[in-house]
Amino acid sequence: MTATTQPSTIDGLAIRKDFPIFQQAPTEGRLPLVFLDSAASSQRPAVVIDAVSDFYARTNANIHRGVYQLSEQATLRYEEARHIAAQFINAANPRECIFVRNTTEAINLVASSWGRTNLNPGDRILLSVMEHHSNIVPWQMIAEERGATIDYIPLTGDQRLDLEAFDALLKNEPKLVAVTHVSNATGTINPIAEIVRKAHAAGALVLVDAAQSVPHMPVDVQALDVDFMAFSGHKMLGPMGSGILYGKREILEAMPPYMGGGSMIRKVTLEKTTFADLPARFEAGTPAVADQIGLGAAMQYLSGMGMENVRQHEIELLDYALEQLPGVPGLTAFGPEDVNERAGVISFTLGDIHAHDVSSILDSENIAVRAGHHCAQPLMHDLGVTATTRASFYVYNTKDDVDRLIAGLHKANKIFGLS
Amino acid sequence: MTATTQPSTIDGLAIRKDFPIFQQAPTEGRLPLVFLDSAASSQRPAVVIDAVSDFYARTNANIHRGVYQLSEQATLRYEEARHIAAQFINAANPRECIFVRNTTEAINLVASSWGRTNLNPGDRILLSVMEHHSNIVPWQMIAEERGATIDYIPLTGDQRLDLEAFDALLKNEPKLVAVTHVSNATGTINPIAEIVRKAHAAGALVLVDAAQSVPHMPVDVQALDVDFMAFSGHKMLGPMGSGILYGKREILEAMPPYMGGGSMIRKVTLEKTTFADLPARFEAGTPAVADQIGLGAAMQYLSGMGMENVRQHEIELLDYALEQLPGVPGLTAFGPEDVNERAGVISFTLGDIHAHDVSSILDSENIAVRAGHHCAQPLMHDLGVTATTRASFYVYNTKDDVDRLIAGLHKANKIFGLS
Amino acid sequence: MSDDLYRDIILDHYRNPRNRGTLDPADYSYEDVNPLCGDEIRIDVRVKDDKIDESAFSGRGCAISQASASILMEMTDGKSLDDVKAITKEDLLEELMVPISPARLKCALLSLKVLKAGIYGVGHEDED
Amino acid sequence: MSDDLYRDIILDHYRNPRNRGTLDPADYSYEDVNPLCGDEIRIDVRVKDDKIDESAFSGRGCAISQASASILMEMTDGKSLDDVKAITKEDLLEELMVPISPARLKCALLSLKVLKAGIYGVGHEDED
Ligand SMILES: Cc1ncc(COP(=O)(O)O)c(C=O)c1O
Ligand SMILES: Cc1ncc(COP(=O)(O)O)c(C=O)c1O
Repeated sequence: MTATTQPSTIDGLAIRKDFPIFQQAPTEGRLPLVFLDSAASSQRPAVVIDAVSDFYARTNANIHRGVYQLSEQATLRYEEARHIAAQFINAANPRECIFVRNTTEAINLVASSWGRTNLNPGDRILLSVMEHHSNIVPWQMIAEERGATIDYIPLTGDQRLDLEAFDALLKNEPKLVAVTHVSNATGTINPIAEIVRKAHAAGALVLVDAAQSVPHMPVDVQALDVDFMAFSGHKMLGPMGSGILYGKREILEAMPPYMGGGSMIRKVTLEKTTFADLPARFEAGTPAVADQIGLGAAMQYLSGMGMENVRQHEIELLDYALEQLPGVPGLTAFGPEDVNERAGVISFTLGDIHAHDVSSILDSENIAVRAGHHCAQPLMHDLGVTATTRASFYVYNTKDDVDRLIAGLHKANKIFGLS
Repeated sequence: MTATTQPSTIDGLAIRKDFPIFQQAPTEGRLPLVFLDSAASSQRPAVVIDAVSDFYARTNANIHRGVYQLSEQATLRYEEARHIAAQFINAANPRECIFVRNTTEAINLVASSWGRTNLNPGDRILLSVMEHHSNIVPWQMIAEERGATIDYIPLTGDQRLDLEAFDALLKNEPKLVAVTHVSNATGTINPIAEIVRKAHAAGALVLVDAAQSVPHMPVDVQALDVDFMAFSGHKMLGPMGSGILYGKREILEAMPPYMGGGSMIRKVTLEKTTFADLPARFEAGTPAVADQIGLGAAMQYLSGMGMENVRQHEIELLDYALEQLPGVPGLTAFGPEDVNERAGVISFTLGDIHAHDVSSILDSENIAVRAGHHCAQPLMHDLGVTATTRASFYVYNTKDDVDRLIAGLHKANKIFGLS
Repeated sequence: MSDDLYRDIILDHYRNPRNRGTLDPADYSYEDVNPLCGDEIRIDVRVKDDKIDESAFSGRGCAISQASASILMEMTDGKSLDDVKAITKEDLLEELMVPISPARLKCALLSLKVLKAGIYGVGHEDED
Repeated sequence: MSDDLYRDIILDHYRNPRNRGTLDPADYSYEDVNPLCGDEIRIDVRVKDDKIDESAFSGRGCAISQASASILMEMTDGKSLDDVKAITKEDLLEELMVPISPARLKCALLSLKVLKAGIYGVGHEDED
């Protein structure tokens, strides 16, 4: 089932040495931490934490407008981070990378700025049933304001996009298709290149929610030909508060600003304001400079490992887990079986034990997993559950973590008298 | 001229020991740093930098939705920071403190959410000529969208608000008055309590841009009775990426969400979404948890010194500088002369030397000041200049810094052959 | 640590809930969800002489939220409305007899929130 | 360090700018501001036989932006339009003969940006 024959060069245990949180002694009486919630937010290596501290300790100043040395250095480091980000996703131009707080802000920016100028009554946009709330609610808000209609691509039985239904829905001539690259709730990897090709042929732009893909696999915006792409730094070893909205230059340039304020203007008078070029036009106010520099450091750290290797490492863990988990009585796992169509995410239910109870019992073993609707209530509804328990992998995980998880699940069954 | 007879208990030189940036050896051949640009962004003490690192190294996880210990601790610390913020500005309820990236985002949130639901064609809003672009551009954008009209309170000859004109403009029955507490370009302190009283009497809400007041003096939202107040963490020793929008609870509760996404919802279906209560309703997506925790640490550090003392310290520096500066040939300083109506900000021109040139020459002495329009182009226009040089003070400044500044200005005069 | 959470009382109420069901008609009915985890609780109450005559809860969710609803039904059976209004979070947590961590508080207290919202009318909102 | 910035050539051009003024009519006119510092430069050009016949700049700003405009006028005087289009940032910076720090680059290069935008037409934008 393994995707390639090359084994991963990544040793999760060795990598943990780079992460201060794994060096902490566990609280009195608790086992060592097994962190299986990276899909919610990853841990951060010392190089990232230090990049942030170091900025504050050495080159801290506001950027762009300062003539003095500190401000100059701060500006250079901030723009350097933008260059690193552009390289990381192979953007044609760093100006196409707008710094945002997170995926959510990126999508809201597009919904608000592009949506308010391009959506008219009767227009349609196309989402999918597996979207994270961040890629649903902004569209519902702007659609209601503009009188537009939202269609949703339904799912197949194993939680993949129903591509035939997609073809049919394109006949509605949506102006935009906004889909996730990887589902945070099931790990499903969507065929973005194909979706983009078809959407473009039907005259639609495509926004990709890459919150769960860019951290875990090589992603090339030019190869995929996406029009917009959004992702968060905190899910890829970077600081919370960092993130990127990628947009094709000519599309971004035609969009009005999102927030107004300092740095995004060309000239302000009492009557009228003209706006700056990209990327400043979309970065009003003092940005989270240190956080974005930290994101640059995270990307360099990941590039050092190689994103192919990151992906391969997660495939190996996934393979192992999908092999072992069926041995747990009562366990039902969702998502595609083929690891080539799936990222390192496993969502499951355990008999009739509620996900929160499973998660609390795992926590008593110091195993961190997520329980709930994963901000994907429509998907939960589609699965016929209110909540699942989710384990997700990253570079610092090992097969031992999977073994600890499985032991924890057996314990949950025992407490609830199920085995 | 000093405001109170109590001398400040703050020793700027001693305080520098808390700030790593002042412990750095200057670049080869440069003098020790004199940092006079805190109005743009302050420096940060080790307790703040460490609060951020420590979060990542010990209790890092996404908040709110996690059942396991790390996520629980992260959530507690995040909400603790909100409580600290509420205490710092004396908000009646922590829910009235929304975490935002910066002042700019806070004002855009209000302009977009409150503005889009409350402004109708023909409605008026009232700003002032001394506003920062962040408190102009968002209003211009929403006014244009909604067909509303903006009036501007003009200034007196010494850059204070013309309160008679204000009274007259209130007769236009604006729905909102949005003014700065302290001008970042001239240091003018506006009589907010009086402005609020009059505005409320005229039926208007009041938003206060407190970016330059909350960091430098005691501010009590209940005593001032403001409806909204915005400020940035990075100007008050906190991390970039942190900040607060304060709003009265009943007003915030009546406002629609700003951004849509995770955490701000009650229930999402494909057809319709209902929204969470305060403050979650306005905090879509994964917030900058570590940054906001760092802001809490900054507020505790400032409270430890006492905001009265901070203010007194800056008055002393201002007093000293305003006494010395007239000795520099060609120097024209703007803003009120009375230090009781002025924060620790001095904007000036030096003969016909452009502010950028002054600033570059000061930089050669390792003195960091700001040069330009200070994101207040309408104010610059009012002053009849394109740019000023600005020195601004904070807790780590000393009279020696003022002396170094003055020596630097003499040097600029010499280079340009003016004295 | 969390092992303590699943003591017999919780598991017993979870497996054998008291007053599970709905009442139609009812004098007070209210339902709410815990937006963070999706737990749902609905409580119906019939009142006689200002006292709770009959009550029932329905919904779905974790052992903590469901057991706590069941325990709350027991606590309030036959109580006057004023007494019910006077029940504090602490009172309910005490009855649960297990340590509730901050992340699970909302689960444990959802039923009380729903019951009070029903009795006070929808406008009421608890402080936290 | 920055002392070097204010060498005689800069101060000379700043104090005694070449071709300061406006031309009306002109074949190409363009103006722009440096949004970060508010420096303004306008350049008017008259062309004869595809060569710059006359040029003038106006505006206000720092010594660097104004001196650089003045130096640019000297550099381009009598040059063919193709030659002017070929002038790179590095060419201009070299003529300035002082070290320009990153924060001042936009000041130093504003005049070149304006001149090229005028000649290419407003759509043109330089990469950085
Ligand atoms: C008075 C005033 N308002 C608003 C702002 C904008 O602050 P920020 O860039 O942190 O959003 C500033 C700072 O530049 C300011 O001084
Ligand atoms: C697929 C997907 N989209 C969007 C988001 C939202 O990310 P953020 O909270 O960083 O804005 C997430 C993370 O929760 C996600 O997994």
